[in-house]
Amino acid sequence: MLEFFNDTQTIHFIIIVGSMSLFFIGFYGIATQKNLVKILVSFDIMESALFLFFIGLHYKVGLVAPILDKHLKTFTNMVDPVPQAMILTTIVIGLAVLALGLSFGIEYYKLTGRNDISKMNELRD
Amino acid sequence: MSLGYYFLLPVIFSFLTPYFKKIGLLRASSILLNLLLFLQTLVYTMMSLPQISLFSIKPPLGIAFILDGYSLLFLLIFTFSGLMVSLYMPWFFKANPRRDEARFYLFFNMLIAGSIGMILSCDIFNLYIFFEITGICSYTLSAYNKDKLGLESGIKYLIIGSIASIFIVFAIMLIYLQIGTVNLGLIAQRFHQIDPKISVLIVLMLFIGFGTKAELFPMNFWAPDIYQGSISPVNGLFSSVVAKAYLFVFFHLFYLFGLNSKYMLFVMVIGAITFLVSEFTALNQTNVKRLFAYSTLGQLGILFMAFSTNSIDTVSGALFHLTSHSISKLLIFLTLGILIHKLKSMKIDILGGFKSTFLTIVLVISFLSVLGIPPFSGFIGKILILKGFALSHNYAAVAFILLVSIVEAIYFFRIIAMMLDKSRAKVIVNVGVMNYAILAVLAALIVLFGIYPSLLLHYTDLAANALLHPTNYLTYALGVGL
Amino acid sequence: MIFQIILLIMLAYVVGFIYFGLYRNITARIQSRYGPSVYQSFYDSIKLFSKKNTVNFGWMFYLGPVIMATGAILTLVLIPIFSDSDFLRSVTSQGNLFVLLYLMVLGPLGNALAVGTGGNPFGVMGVVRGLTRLIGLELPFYIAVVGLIIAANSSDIVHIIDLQKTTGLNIINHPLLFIGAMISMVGFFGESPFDIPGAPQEVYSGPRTEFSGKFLALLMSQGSLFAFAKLVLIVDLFLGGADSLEMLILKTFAIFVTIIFIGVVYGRYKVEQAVDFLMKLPTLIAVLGLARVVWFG
Amino acid sequence: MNSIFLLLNLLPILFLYQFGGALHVELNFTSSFTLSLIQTPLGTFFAYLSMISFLLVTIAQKSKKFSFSYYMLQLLLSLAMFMIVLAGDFITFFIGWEIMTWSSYFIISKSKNIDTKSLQKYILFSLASAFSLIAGMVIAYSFAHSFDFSVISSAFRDMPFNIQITLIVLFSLSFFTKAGVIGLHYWVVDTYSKAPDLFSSILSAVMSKMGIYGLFLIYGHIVGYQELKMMFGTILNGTNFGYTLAWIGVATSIIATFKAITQDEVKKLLAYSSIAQLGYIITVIGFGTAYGVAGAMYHTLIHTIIKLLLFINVAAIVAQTGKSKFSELGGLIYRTPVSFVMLLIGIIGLAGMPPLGGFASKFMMYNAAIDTKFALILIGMLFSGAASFLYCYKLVYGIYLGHPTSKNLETTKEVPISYLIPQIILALLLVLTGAFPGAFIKVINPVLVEFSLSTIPYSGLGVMNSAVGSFNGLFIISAFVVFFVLILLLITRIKSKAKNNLNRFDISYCGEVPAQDTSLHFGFGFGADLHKIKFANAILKRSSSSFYESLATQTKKTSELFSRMYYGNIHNTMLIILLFFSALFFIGVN
Repeated sequence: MLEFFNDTQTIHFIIIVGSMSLFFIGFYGIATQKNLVKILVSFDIMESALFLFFIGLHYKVGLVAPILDKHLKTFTNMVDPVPQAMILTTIVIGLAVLALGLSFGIEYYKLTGRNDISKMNELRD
Repeated sequence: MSLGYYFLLPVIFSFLTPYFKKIGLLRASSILLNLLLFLQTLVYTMMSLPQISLFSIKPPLGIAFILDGYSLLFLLIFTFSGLMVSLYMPWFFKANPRRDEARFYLFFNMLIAGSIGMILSCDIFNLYIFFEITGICSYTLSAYNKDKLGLESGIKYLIIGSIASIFIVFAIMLIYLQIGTVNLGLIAQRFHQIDPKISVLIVLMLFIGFGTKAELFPMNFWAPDIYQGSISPVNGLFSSVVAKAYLFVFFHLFYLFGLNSKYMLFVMVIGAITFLVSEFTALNQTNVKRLFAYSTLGQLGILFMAFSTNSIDTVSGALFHLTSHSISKLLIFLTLGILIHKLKSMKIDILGGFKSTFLTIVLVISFLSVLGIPPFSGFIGKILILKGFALSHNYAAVAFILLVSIVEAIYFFRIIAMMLDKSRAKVIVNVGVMNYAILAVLAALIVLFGIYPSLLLHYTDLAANALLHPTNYLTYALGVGL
Repeated sequence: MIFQIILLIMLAYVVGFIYFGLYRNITARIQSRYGPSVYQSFYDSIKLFSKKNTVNFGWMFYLGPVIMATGAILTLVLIPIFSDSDFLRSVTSQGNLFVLLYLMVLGPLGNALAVGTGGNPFGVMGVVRGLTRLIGLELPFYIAVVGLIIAANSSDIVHIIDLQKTTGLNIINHPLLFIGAMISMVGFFGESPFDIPGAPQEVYSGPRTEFSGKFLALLMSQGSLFAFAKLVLIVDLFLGGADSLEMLILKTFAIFVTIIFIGVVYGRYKVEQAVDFLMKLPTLIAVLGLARVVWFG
Repeated sequence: MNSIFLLLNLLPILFLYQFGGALHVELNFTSSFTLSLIQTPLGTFFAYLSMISFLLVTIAQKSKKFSFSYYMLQLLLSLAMFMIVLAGDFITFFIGWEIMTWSSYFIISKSKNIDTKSLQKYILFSLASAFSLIAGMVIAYSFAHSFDFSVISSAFRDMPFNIQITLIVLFSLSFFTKAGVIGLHYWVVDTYSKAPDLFSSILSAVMSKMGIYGLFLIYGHIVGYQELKMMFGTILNGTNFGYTLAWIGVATSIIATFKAITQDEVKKLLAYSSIAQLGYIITVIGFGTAYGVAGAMYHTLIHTIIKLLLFINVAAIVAQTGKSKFSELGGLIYRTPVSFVMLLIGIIGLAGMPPLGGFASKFMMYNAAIDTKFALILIGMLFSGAASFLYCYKLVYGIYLGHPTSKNLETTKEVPISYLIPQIILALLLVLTGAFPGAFIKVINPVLVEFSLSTIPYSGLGVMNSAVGSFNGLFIISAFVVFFVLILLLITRIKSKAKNNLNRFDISYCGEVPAQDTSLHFGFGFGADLHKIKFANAILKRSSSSFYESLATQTKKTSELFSRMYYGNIHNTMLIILLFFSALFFIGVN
């Protein structure tokens, strides 16, 4: 029965459904939550969904990870390495932004005792 | 000499900031860096274009920086603005003593690097990385004042930036999934092969991503807040460097991907609405920074209208207008920095409450230039844009721009009248020698480009040609003949 | 030429004063009074020249009546008196109808200046009323004149007179214009219902309040000269001019009597009433006449 | 400093004289625009007119202390006008136009009386005028592919009819605003009355003429009177276009005349009078006949002379007394006799009475109307001319005649000589233009040739010829002088003892004796009757200000509406971005 899952189409389908539902969870979080930390978490969930989506769609059954070792001697039969490199970079960037956002949030909380973004409205005319 | 230095030098200088701080050369180092970048750009103006610098492998597989006419003009603007701001900062820190100057310089240097990287990189993923570098630096810089307002603006900018980056990442992934490349040249070649529905999605995501950052209506509700919360030199950078960098990318991709025929009207309408709404909103402002933020948004609106026309003359005019707007807004925000410091307020009344003939003259020059009144540089840009619209028989746009410009004139001249009003209580403002020089140079440039426009038109024509007919760029981006 | 001018001025002087005397007589008879002698005004003016002034308000007060008299004489010499003679023709050919229209206002301006110098508020009130009245008063007259000019395609009075020999008199050709002009004339002669500027009982004598002695004499003289000039102008424009002195007297007297009769019957209008009235019916009549000239002439 | 700038103001005149009618400079501004200065007869006329006006005003400025920046701006303004009238293409014209706009703005802002609202009015109308011009320019460019006047002129014939109409309307609107046609005159009165006193003379005498120059340029040069005739057809002996324009002009002059009479501020009266006089010019400018053009040009000249004279005169009086209202002035005639005579000459010219130049120009315009058989137009002009006597008299009475309204008026001294010199020059000019109206025909004829109209016959310096009659200015003025002198001699011969130098209260006053505090100056009385006259009241109670005020309110409301969107809730901003994306996506995919 598990052969069923050993099919590229099926795996892609599952990845699309999974990542998209993850994406929309994040989306839901952005749309409904007002706590800064939750918003940042939602962003991270959305980003993760994208990473999953991207990496997943580049996987085909029978391919191996693009790491040169005993399984992989030549550049054949391996997953496209570019997305992996890209995603790695993006994760780092996402992490940086998340960290920055959290540090802003903390400082802001220290100053005002608030973390509700819809109540951040001191910048106005 | 390599284009790589544009990124490498700022990074090196940024990493060396603690060391510079230790030896007390922080301010000087930043000036040196920006001077180096500016000089390098001046050298490039004398070389044949495009120029390419490879990192290990040649494109389309490898990473490269490409400098064509289009990016050269922006490079000139960015490095020049950077130089001016770095020259201005010593006064600023002397006037507002801070303990964490190093933090500013670190991110300031990186901001310049990121902006320049965005306009030089020839693959979309690197572009994204520079986009994020610019973004992170701007979040930090806008939160540089670690008070309520500063942090609030930083948080707001960060949230908006995250949304934009999600859209862009998504778009890049879709592009890679469809075409299997991130090289701009290859994407440009194969973009029409994408399934129309997916292509619409990609375009929309890129539009939202870059449009949000480039402060287009209705994605610009955050922008005035950011200007309000951050310090004046950073306002100047946002207005004349960062916003312009996003605009650069927007239209670079717009024309490279051949979207001009299909989406021209759409972008024009969005630009027009941005212009209209911003100028009307600006009328009602009492905070100087917000006021000029709205003015910036409005000018970006005109630029979007003009850039999307697909005609060399109009785009050249738009580039001229962009340059003169960058200079004017830099001047305005740097002057605001002086005034806000001296008068300890951000209300619009401070513009009527200072007494300094020099500041009055330079401000008036920049205002008139923004309004497009001869003999200042704004006029040339505006007349070229209007002429271009008229030539394409788009008289509605001509009428629209002129009508909204009157609204724009209302608040600019209200401020001028305020400055000239002798009945107001005035505080004598002494401008330091350095600021004197900076503002004088900026004002002189406005006048110079106004009475001798050929000087700048040479570059804008070059840029418009490179933007609309990117054949040379494409051959380099594809690595042909390297 | 100089001799002719002197002759003309004397003629106008005498005829003007006699007409004025007749006017006073006729008015008196209509009001069942005897009235003064026909020559009374004439004597008055001679007498006043030798009387002493009660007041003098400085040189402008002095010059005002002089300007006024100059305007009147200039008007007089620029109007062709006789149709088929060379009498002063070399002088009249130097001007035209537009010059006359404006010269006719120059005199009152001089007067107004002197009145203003005098500083009597009643006098100024009279002047202002006069000028305000002028807004309405000129209208039908202007329309009539413009109609005639367009009909003749010339603003030269001699030409207009000559043209009437071939086409017939303008009073018959353009009756509406004539009526309009006549209504204005009633006002120009200071007759009721348009006699508000100098209205006695209200503002003393209006503009003339402060004048006495030789100034008053000068004003009276120029008034009679001017009256004669206006009559001749109407005769020239509508009645084909006069080729002899008798015809001139006859025609001018006919016009004069008409004006008096109109004036005697009506009460005085207030300024605004006068202007309102003049801007309605008389203007309408004149405009109809004008329309006939422009579109069907 | 005054002398230096006097010399600097002489330079353009010498420059123009040096070239002697053959000035032609071209300068490559950008790859697509060329700046060019070309001397045409029309431009030369306007150039001399404005440059000499600046010179005269600079002479008058010696009496007061003006800052260096004031002089610099004024020099800039004069150069800008120089640029406008000699421009050979629209870019040059426009650059001059805008420099004129802002340099005059900064001069006006230096006034003591100015307030922000008036400044805003001035600049916004000026900019609206400029933007209308620029719109016309670029539309014309889109067909002619050049900003050059002659190229646009030859391309004009081939443009579609609606474009032709649009161009004419846009350019006309622009220049109407500058000239202050009724409805677009909202800025004129405030600006003229609140500007620095001497600068008002420039505004009224010279700057408004740039609007007239623009109209000449458009109708005569770019479109061409022949083309106007072909485009719009003819009515009576003129064109339909000219007829419409004439009604606009006549309405302007009538309405402004009535408004002028009721003003209490001297400079406001002059401002309205300026609008009215320019109304005359606009009336005849579109006739498309030689006499129409000649009348418009002559009146331009005369109005420039008169308004310079009057504004300088009033400026001097205001400087001398510190009062600027009729109700606060009065009785200055024997304190400032020379000023009085100058103003008297000025108003005789303004009223258009012979023998001064004012009549010659009116005569020309009236005859132009007769020539085209525009009878109602002519009557309108005559009517507003008759009404203008009232404000002319108010001007001289309110300031110089009647009674002084305050103590210090009784001790006022004659104004400084530097104010008087330009006035005397101008008064002489006015006399000369009245005596030698024929001389001007020689100036007009080259312009008529330029516009390909028939020329006006010239028969002697003193004779003004027209289609339907002529008059000899020299004769009339000499006859006037002769009669005047004779009567004066006659009356001075008659000795009569008069009590001179009476107390000014010694007047007949209904049998009473007026006291010191009795109000004898009839300052407010003027125009009071007008309100009772239905026609006049209908004009006086209406005002364009309500329209512009409501426009301003609407703009403000729109602005408030829009600024409500920017209320800084980042969460909503986020949602808007997402929603916007979704909306676009659905539209895009479908």
